[in-house]
Amino acid sequence: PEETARYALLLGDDCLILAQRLGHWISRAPELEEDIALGNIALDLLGHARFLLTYAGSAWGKSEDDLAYFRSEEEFRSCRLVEQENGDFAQTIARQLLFSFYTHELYQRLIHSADSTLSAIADKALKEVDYHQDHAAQWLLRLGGGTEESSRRMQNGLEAVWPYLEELFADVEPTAELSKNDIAVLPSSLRENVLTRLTAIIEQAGLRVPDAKGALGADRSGRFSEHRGFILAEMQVLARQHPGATW
Amino acid sequence: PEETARYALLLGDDCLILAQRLGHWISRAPELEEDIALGNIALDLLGHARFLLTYAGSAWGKSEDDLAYFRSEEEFRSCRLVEQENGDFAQTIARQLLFSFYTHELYQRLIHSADSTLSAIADKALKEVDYHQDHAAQWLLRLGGGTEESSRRMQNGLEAVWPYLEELFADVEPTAELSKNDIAVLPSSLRENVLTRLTAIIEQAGLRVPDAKGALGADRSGRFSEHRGFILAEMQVLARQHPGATW
Amino acid sequence: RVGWEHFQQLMEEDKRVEPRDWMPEQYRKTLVRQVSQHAHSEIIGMQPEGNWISRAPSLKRKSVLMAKVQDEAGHGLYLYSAAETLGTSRDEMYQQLYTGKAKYSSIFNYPARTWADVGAIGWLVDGAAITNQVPLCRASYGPYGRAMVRVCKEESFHQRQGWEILYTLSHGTEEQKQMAQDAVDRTYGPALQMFGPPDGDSPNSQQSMAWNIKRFSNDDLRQRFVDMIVPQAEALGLTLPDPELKWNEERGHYDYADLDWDEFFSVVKGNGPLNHQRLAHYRAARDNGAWVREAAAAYAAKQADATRGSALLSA
Amino acid sequence: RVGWEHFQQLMEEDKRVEPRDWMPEQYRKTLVRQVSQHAHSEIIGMQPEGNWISRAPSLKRKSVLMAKVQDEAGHGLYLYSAAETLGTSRDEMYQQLYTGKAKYSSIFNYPARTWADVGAIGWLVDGAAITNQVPLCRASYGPYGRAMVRVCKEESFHQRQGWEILYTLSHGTEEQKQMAQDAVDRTYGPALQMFGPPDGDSPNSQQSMAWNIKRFSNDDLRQRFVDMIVPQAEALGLTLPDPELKWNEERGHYDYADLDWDEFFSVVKGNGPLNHQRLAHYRAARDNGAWVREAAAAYAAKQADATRGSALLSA
Repeated sequence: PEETARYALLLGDDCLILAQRLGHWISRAPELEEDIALGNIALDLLGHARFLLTYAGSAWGKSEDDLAYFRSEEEFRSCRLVEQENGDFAQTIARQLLFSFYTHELYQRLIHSADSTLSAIADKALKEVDYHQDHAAQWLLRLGGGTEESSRRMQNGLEAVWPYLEELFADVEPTAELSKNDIAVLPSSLRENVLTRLTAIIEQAGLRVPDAKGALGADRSGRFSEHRGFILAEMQVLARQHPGATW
Repeated sequence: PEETARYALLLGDDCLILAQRLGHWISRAPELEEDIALGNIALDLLGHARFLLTYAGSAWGKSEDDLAYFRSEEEFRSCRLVEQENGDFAQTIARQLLFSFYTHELYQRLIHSADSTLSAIADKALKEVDYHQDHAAQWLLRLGGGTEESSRRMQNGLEAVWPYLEELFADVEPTAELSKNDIAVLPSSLRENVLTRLTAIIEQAGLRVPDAKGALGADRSGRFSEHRGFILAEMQVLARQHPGATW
Repeated sequence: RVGWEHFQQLMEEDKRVEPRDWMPEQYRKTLVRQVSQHAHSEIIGMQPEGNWISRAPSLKRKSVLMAKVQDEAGHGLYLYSAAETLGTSRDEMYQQLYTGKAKYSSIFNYPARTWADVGAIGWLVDGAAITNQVPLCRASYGPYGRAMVRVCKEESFHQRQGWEILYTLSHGTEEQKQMAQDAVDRTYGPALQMFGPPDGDSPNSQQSMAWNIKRFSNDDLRQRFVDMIVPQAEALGLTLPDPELKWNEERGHYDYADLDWDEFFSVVKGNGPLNHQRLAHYRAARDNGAWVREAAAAYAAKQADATRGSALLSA
Repeated sequence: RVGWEHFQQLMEEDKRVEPRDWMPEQYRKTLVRQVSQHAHSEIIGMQPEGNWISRAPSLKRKSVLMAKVQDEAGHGLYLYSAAETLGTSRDEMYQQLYTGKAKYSSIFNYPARTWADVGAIGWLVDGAAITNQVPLCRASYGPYGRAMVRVCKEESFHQRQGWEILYTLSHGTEEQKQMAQDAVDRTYGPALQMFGPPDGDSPNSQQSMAWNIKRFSNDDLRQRFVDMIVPQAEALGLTLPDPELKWNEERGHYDYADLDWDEFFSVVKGNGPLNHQRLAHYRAARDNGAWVREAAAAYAAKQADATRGSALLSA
């Protein structure tokens, strides 16, 4: 259960950090409908994070808020993809595209987890990720096939996030070990399907699949990124000013 | 001395927050020479802040770092002008213009303070502010008289910061009281000269003096702004993670 | 003449005017102004609370806050749609807000300074909004009234959430309680001013009431609101910052002190703490999104062409 | 032929080549590439440390760090100027960096993850830079050699500051000491790789040495650096992350383990942790500043016209 908790935490951190990043778009999106759409996706992701962190915390007698607000930068296990800056709308869409295609594949498989809680969380999340995937893909097509500027920006967006795709498929622990008992999904086993589907949609949008290799440091440790500290400084500031308080 | 300390703190907070804002430009300026110039100004301001905070802290047995890193948002006394976002280069120049013209006038008068420390600090700072003033004025002229885009942006920059000019001339305490003993300079007494000089240079640049009145809330309390919390969250995060540590 | 008589009859029978009905030009103008201002207020109103999404102190609060700010975007959409039925396009209304020509509720020119302001906005600002809006559900213009029904349902939920935030704070640590009290002190006056100037200074109210758009005067609504929040404040354990506030047995209402109308008009005129910031934030979002909207339009046009093309081929 | 003989003579006598002197095209190309790469490294090198300016944990450290990053911009300026004397404009060099055509020191593709990295960069990265650069003060090309003299003076100051940061941390709390050790663990390998590939894999070194640009081989400089930092690490109370590191009495040098050259070449090729981020940061700064540079140029042109105009009038 300790291992399972660490796995749930890793999955939950991805959702939490991405929700934090996306939340910034609310009141800043290109169109009112997108304030709502990105807000919805952020809310869904925050929901997934809460399920996963709550489940993880149950192994240690900690609440979701203990884990979200009182862990240090070193203790988070988010991947670098979700930590990347929003950039322009195209870069945000590129990040969404990669993450939603990855989680869609992941949750589809995690439904069959031997751990019934993880299976239930995956089941609930999958329906929502379906929409996230569609949202990102539709915008990819629109921006890829819109104007010259939008196509250029969308390509740049893909280039910006692509180096952080491989980390999603790295067989880190405890995931690799847990996959032997069918509790977790082995990350490397997701790679082919995700890449095939990403390649297809990117080509359909008239864009190039970036040729960037995975950026060095695919271990979710935070050692290979400069963003996490800034994200947490802002997210945790109020909670940490009032340790022990109820909100 | 308690009152004098609070006055020094108020002056110091302005310099500290502006240095913090300006520091962000280093490695992001339009030209290498400007990375250096803005860095120089930020360094000067940080220097002034350190003198003033050290002097203020001496009244309470506190160090400059105690005051910079361990006061809350409510305890800072910075004006809203320096808290405004960098915006584009023009907005940063507009903010520099107002602040340097104000401090130039202020320090010129503070040299004659009955408090010998404040007088010495003002004397040292004045020489540097001379350059800050010139830097801002030169850019104002260049951007005002450069291209259509630069003139439009420079005007927008002025509009963005102008509402926060009046706060600099508000006779808040302890300043007003201390001015009676010639320790402090009465803020309202600076207004006419600063405005006259600002008007002249803005007109020389072919731009309009904004007609915005002072924004409500000229009391340096922080109650009327949303920026200070974000600034401090980032500035203080590391120091607060290690209370009592030496660096 | 037929149109005019029909309109008069609808007014007399207190029935709904629908988009297809003839209506006096001034009625149309008044409504477009009111409904679009209301929509703009929802949009600008996203900013003060949005400011706290990234720093909300618990995941539950973060989630509730995100949902709330998103609801405000939704309200904006309903209301713009209602205004569009009067013949003004959304882009035109956006443009009026962008250029600063259009107004929005002045209270959003004040900052959400601490987390407690999120509570105070929910309790007092949304509370005042509901008091104002419940009668608007019966506004004579059908699409507006119906939009208000949806809005009101969600707003009362928001008010409840705001009250809960303050309740938790006022029962928390000393610092939290102080934070809550400070926020209420800051928000109370501007919230009471949301009903608009005193009846004597509100020249358009009469006509709006004659047209069954407005149902109660500014001062009546303000009184109703004060009467509502006094017991709520007591339940919160917080003080409303008006020493003259007391029950008047004779009137059957709470008396309250005069508000600072000089400040109010000054903020309306642009001199509030954040007028410039709010508009600049909105403009930056529009400017940064322009290329996206262009791309979406270009893509839609290409798709439409392709569809037409294939329709021709298969014809 | 005269030019060639003169150049040969300068080489033989180990004297300086100056911009006005004839020089072989390949010598010029080699120097432009080396000097501009060096300049680019200063520019991109501002980013990892710049990342900590806003969060430096004391005002004194903030001040020292700001000054240091600013010095790097200054070094960039000297070096671009030196390269310009070889006939390549600054804009052209900027463009090569912008498009990703030009290289810069690969170590800046690693993040400055904690405050301790600021110390480790100062001690190890600037330390390696100095070891590399001190001999370059005698480089045969005059402007380059003179620029290096100025740079070296400041770099040794920076190295000292980095060492002090680490010393303070390693004598601070347990957490601080761990932070320092982690940073050294991360930085050691990439810092040793700053001298370039092993001599066997460095085909251009021979020619550079023949031209009196380079004075020592990569491995010689690396050895010199290792010999320097081992006692410094001991003084810091920190461990260098190489279990094979030990004094070799016979050689009179420290032995050290092979470095991970696969990683090195992979990072050079673009697959380091932050290659994309570093370039994107640089590009964003250039893009956002384009209108400013245009405005400055337009203004200068107008001023020049006005001056010419009044010169004509007074003539």
